[in-house]
Amino acid sequence: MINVLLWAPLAFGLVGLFLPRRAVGPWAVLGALVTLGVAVGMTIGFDSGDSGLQYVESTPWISGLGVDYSLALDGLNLFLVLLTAVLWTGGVAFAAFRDYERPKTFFFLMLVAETATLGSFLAQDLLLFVLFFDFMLVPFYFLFGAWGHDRTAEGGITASAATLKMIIYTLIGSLLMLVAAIATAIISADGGHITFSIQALQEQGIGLGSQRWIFWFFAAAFLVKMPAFLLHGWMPDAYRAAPLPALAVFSGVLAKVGAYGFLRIVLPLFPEATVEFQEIVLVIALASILYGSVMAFTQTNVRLIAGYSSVAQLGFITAGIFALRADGADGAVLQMVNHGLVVAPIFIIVAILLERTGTEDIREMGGMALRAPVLAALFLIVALATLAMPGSSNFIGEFYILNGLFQAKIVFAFIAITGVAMSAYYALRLYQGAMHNRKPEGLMSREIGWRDSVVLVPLVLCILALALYPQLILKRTNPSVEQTVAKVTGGSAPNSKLATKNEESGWTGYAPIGDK
Amino acid sequence: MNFNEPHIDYAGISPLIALTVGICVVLLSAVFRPFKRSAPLLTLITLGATAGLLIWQWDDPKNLITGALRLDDLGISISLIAVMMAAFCVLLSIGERATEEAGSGEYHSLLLGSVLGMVLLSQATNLVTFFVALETLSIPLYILCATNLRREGSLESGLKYLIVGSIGSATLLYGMAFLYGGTGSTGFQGIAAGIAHNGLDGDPLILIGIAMAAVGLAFKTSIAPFHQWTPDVYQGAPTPITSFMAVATKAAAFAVFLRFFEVALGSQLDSWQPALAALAAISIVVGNVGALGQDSLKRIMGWSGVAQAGYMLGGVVVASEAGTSSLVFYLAAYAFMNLAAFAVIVARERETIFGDDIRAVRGLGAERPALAWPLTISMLGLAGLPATVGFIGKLYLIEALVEGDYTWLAVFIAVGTMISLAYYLRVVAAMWMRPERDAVPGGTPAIAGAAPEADPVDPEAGRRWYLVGPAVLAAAATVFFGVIPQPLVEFASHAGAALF
Amino acid sequence: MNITWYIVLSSLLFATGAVGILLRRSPMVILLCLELMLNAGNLALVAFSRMVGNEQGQVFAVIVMVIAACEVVVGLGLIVAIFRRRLPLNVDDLRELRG
Amino acid sequence: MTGTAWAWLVLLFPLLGSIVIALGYRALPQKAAGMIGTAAIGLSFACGIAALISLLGEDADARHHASSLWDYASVAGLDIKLGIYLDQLSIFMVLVVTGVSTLIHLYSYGYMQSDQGYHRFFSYLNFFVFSMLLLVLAGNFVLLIVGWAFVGFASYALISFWYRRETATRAGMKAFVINVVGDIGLVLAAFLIFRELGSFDYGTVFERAPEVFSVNEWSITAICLLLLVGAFAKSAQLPLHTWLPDAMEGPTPVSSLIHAATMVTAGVYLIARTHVLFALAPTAADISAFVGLATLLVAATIALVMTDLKRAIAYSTMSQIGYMVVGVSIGAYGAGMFHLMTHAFFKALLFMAAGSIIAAMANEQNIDRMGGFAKAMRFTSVTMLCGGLALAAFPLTSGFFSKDEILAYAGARGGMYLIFVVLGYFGAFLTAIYTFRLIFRVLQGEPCAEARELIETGHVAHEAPKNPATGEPEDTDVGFPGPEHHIAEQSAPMRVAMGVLAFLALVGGLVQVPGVDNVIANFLDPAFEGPVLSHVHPSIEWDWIGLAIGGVISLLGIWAAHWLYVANPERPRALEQRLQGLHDFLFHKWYFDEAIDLLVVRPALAIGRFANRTFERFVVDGMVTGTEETVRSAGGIVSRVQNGFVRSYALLLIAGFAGLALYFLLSSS
Repeated sequence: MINVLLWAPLAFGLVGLFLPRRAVGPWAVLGALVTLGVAVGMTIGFDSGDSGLQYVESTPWISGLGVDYSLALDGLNLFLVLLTAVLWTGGVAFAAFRDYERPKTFFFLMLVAETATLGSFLAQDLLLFVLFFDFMLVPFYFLFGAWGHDRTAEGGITASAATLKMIIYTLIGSLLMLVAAIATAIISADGGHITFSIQALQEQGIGLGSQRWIFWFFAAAFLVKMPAFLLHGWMPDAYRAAPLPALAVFSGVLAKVGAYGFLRIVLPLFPEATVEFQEIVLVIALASILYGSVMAFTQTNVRLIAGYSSVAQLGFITAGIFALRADGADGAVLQMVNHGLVVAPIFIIVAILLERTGTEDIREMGGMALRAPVLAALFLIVALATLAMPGSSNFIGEFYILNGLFQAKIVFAFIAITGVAMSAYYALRLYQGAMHNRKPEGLMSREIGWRDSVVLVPLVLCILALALYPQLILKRTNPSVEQTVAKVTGGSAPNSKLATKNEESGWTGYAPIGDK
Repeated sequence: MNFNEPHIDYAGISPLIALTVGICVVLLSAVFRPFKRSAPLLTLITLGATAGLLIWQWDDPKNLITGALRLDDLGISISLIAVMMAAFCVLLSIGERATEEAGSGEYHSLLLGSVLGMVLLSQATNLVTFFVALETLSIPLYILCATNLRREGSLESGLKYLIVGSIGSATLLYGMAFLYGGTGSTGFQGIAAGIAHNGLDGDPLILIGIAMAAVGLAFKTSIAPFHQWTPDVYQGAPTPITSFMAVATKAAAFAVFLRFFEVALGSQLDSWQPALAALAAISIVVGNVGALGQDSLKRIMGWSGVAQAGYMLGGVVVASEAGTSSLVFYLAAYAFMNLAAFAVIVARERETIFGDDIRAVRGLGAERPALAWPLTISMLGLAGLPATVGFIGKLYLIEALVEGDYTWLAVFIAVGTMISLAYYLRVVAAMWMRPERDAVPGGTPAIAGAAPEADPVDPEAGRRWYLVGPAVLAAAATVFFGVIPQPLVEFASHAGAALF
Repeated sequence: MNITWYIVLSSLLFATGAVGILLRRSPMVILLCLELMLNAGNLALVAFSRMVGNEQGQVFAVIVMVIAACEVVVGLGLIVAIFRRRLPLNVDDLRELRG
Repeated sequence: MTGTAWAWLVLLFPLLGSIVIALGYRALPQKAAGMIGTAAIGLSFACGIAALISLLGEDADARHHASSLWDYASVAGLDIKLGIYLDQLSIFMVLVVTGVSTLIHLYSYGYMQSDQGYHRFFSYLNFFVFSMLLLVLAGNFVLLIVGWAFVGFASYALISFWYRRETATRAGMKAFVINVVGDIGLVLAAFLIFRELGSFDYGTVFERAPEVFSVNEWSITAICLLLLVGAFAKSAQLPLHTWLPDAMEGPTPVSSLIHAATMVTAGVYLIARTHVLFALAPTAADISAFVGLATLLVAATIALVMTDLKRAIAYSTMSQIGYMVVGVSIGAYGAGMFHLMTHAFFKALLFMAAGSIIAAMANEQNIDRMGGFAKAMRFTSVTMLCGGLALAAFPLTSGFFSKDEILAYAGARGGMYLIFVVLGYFGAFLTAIYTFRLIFRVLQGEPCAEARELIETGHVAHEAPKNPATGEPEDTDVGFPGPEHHIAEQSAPMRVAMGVLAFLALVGGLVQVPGVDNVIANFLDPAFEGPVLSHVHPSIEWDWIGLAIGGVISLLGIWAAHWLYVANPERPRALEQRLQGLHDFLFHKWYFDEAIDLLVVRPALAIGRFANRTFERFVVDGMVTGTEETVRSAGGIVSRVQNGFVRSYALLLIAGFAGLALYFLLSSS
């Protein structure tokens, strides 16, 4: 089952290479749909009460090096896998309705990318994770480079330069992570049989001395991937170069792998280091929130507004994880899914706008709501979800995150929450810029076609459904999350004030004045 | 009259015999008209026989010729790599200008000679055999590099290689003399015994000897700062020869590197480990940054070769079974990846007027997928991206390094790999993407075929089975062992077990 | 008489060869200097062989002579080839390959 | 059916209405949309009545029920249910909201008829009512925040309803962002409550609060102040009020419903709802009271000079809400809610009348250009007069009783609270003046062009409408009354709505005459049975004395207005000349917008620009290009060393050897 989930996209992609040009698009959609079906099936079959691994699959791969081929689902990755399947279906379908040059290669790469991404979510073997984590980039390298847009005209750089920048930047972290992963296995094996199984490594654990540098090697990989503040240098160029369907899934899913890595690997494997560096990471997260928001409301290129808003969102997610409380982490996982679900539609909408207006600059758009009310409505819903409008699932995500942060490190929470206000501004600005105000002369505003609706409406429906019942995710996520967090906090009950009230949490912590 | 004849293990030396016979046959074939065209075939037969005999000897280690050679899995595996490279080199040489220039028979017999040297070297356990083998390996290569007499570059590379190479050998020889003087033996075991017995730890003779030997070996494996011949020779030599020596020479030299340092100098670990580690780090950096600005694909391969040698040296540094295995594994991987790359380069060299300039592969993805994919895969592999054998190789090496407490060197490898992406991916981008910056208008590149001594352009080269075949085969192997590395790991671990 | 002198002499030879290679431009002379270096090795081998009292060194030296001969032959061959291509017999002018 | 069941229905109908209208925007004919919208609200009003009846069926202390549908998001100790809380307070609000909304829907049915965005309008309007009801019925703080934000969004959507007006969209954005600031206050308050009490649920919170907190403990004070941030943002109290006047960009029914009757009073409701907490944090309560007082006065003074009809009324709204805030903050909960109700009546009415006039003026809102509508539009002017009297607290009108009861209560608390009495009455005086300034300027005097046209032809026709703010021609695709306008005179539904409200504005106060009947107070008081303040009650005598004073003051005010604007109309000009500085100061609304622009907007943009132009380029990209440059230059060096001279290669080789040899010799000796 889980193998089918992982390899189905690749299989379809390979077959697609031998189909006639016209057939390959629908075929790819079919592949994505099959994968989605399997994912949904597994979600239904998932036992929400169980905090352990489910659908476990494990066989030795390179016995000489102690690497296993082991996959599994649990609360942490279940919905990320589902998200991947959903977004890829959307992205591939959206692309299938358009004609790309060299379509066979294009869809092949798209599906390869899906397998790689699923792999990095499913992998329960540290090295397998690293492998997929690095491999994810390869298809996107080609997608961005070969089907991307050159920006030399507007003073940017060519697609191939941008994508090169991206892959080098992101691999910096990944390669260090490879070293760190191997070091982890060897240190914890010390002399004995080397294994990379995350489960096994959790039991052994390693000394704080080595935890310190290993932590940062992993953190580097994950923070770059997100990207976090100061490490986002690759993002603007890559986002402007990327072809939009690919960008939708890229920004919707790949960024989450970084955050997911923290939960899956860093917290349980390096608990002491995590606690030690908690505040440093939180500072980075806050910087990402503030900087991302500020940049987002000064940009005029629609892609970059979305891109920088993701930086801010990933900041929230990181902060939630490093609140080191169950509610914060729950919120983080929920928010990963939410953000994926909003950012992908945004890029699809951007693509639609681009086709109508021929520009990506919001200053040159406007007034489209009149002729395209449905498009406007969909866009509005997405925009409101993006700004974490209370009543949206995103709000619940941020609420949990910020609550966790508030209970753990009150000062950080107060700073972080200003990001919410800014998000309100840039999200609305994005919507208004495209849909409201005067329509520039000669700008074609047309209603969304049924093809794109087929792609967009289901995604928006997902957003609405989650808005009504976020518990769907939280309930299944929570057991695993609590287990993970417990590894760090040493199992202290993470609910309400009791957990944090008494413990000493530094100047940023919350110390009640006057005792009751 | 009777004398007690020495016991000769003919089985053990059968590969050497096969090669020697092959050399003579091929050489003679050039003389007799009817066999004029048969040199390549004969060479392939010889190589096939050698390979067969080597595999026949697999997994039963023994000393040959009173301990002058040791036939074990390390030697065999390295020899096999060398033989394989030679075989593919023969294929790539079909229709190569150099063969006509030098005469097919001579060309191929020289090639076999060099292979013979490599097989010897991979088994040498004695300073004398070591030196003899090394020269048997090198001297034919000096000539082969220069075989494309029409091209100034070819001659220049030959002479440069000869001069610098001889300095290397001389240094090595002098070092050997000192070692001999210091320990009173030329056999590796004897040297080890000598060091152990006289306890001459601080003895300057031995130390200088080690230093000089290290220089000689580092030179052959093109470790910085003894690497400078590499890019020039790689670029100047006929491409099939480049592909051959890029891998085979390294392989053989690394084999003896391992034997010499781990058998003869095993007791001196802590004196030479840091030095070699430093050399490895240096050549990782030098090789990778050197490749950045290059436009000639062969040069890029040359520089990258320097960097890769740096990675591999890590396997020697840690002086452990894992290290040896990982080194052998990496050599095998390196063989596949290089082969794929060079096969494509040869093809494009003959197809286009750009020679080995990077412009020769521009737009290859659309034009010749059958060539573009192998080159892409090999580049990704050399860059160590997952799903290629290159990734597993790096993984193997790094694991060995971390185990051997050389994590910092592992980090160096990681950093080096990052830099390397910049030039490997540049080639990939040239094949699949719009030009990064528009081509320099007009002006044929230094080595471009448009020069008067142009090699004849063969517009169909991109479809010849003997070029596409190797490329696709090697690329397939690169991916296959990237996904199912177990067999290759087994192979390598055998070799590793041989020394420890 | 002490072995040191042999070593000193051989190292002087070696150094001479090395310096010669660094200073002279003509391939011929460079080949000669290479011979010098190799023979320095030979001298050392023979001397040491006397010192340690086994013949391995001497055997080695003999073999080295053969090898040296081969190298020279190849070298000369190359020089001839270059000469036939009307290229200057000056190693400093052979620098088409660089960078 | 139980009360909560009815309450769920109350929520259901508006939501359904909104969705149906939205989805049927192509299928449904215009009238149908309007009818569905109005009907939905009417039904939910009916359900509200039903719920009230079922509440009255129980005895006073048992009149609070919680009910929840499903777990919304409750893991890891946070227990957030989709739940409502029904008690006297919430049902009271429900009735006020649904009641007034129904009338305003009715009014809009006529008013918006010629507007292109008819469906959109009613869909939004229904959604707003739903959100408002969610806000008042919410059973926990999270759901409260949801409702809170929903009304904020609805108000945004309706303010920028004519979305091709730059001014409208900008105003909408302003309103939304300021309201989000309020939301954040609430969210933080919720976190703090959760940290202290471990729950978001009203019942649990109000129950535990007295046990956990000691009076004026810093944490409870912090909670209350954070709540106040939310309340003030929503209720346009200083300094978060600047969005309200701009919100007048929206269609007039919106101003009347959202920005007069219902949404803006949410803050008052919030304070009343959390009275338990405020009772524990008197300091916070007093701060809130003083802010209310300040707003009351500032807004009144500004309203004196506003020349834009709707903006003037908007400022009066602020000022009236100031009264309510004072009321609920000093503990006069009953009185505060009572004033909330009466204000809903007469202010909604005033806006409707204004709307009718503005429609006649083709969106012209400047009172300097108006005049003489008394004859032109009888009905409108009569109803406007009713509203004005109530607002000016003319004796026996609704405003008369409600406003004075607050002040009487303040008097009863005595001490510091006497300030509220004095200044409150002063505010009342100003109120009377500005109210009748408007009435006299608009209804009396020389008829303006439109008025004359109306008198003569009985209807008005205009050229294409212009944006009064910028003067650019309106883009009529997205709406605006077309050539023929809908004024109360000619549209039955509008007349009905205004008639009913006019009646309520006049007599609505009689439900709560001190000493006679205390319907509202008696009904609400059980909900406010707090530990403190419940004993404070003004005596009947004082009540009547207060009423007397109030009456006199309002009469004085009206007389002053008459003396200024009717008896000798040149006087105001003269005054403006004389008090130039003061006038400018008031005319620029005390320069609040400028201040906020200077302190918040500009810095934020400056930071953004810095980040964009400088930081991103030099630091972030700098790191990339910097490393790249170093590596490339290193490559340059290497290939320069690779100079092709074989002898230099030899040199390097030998040098390398020397280095290695040295290392070995040194390291081992």
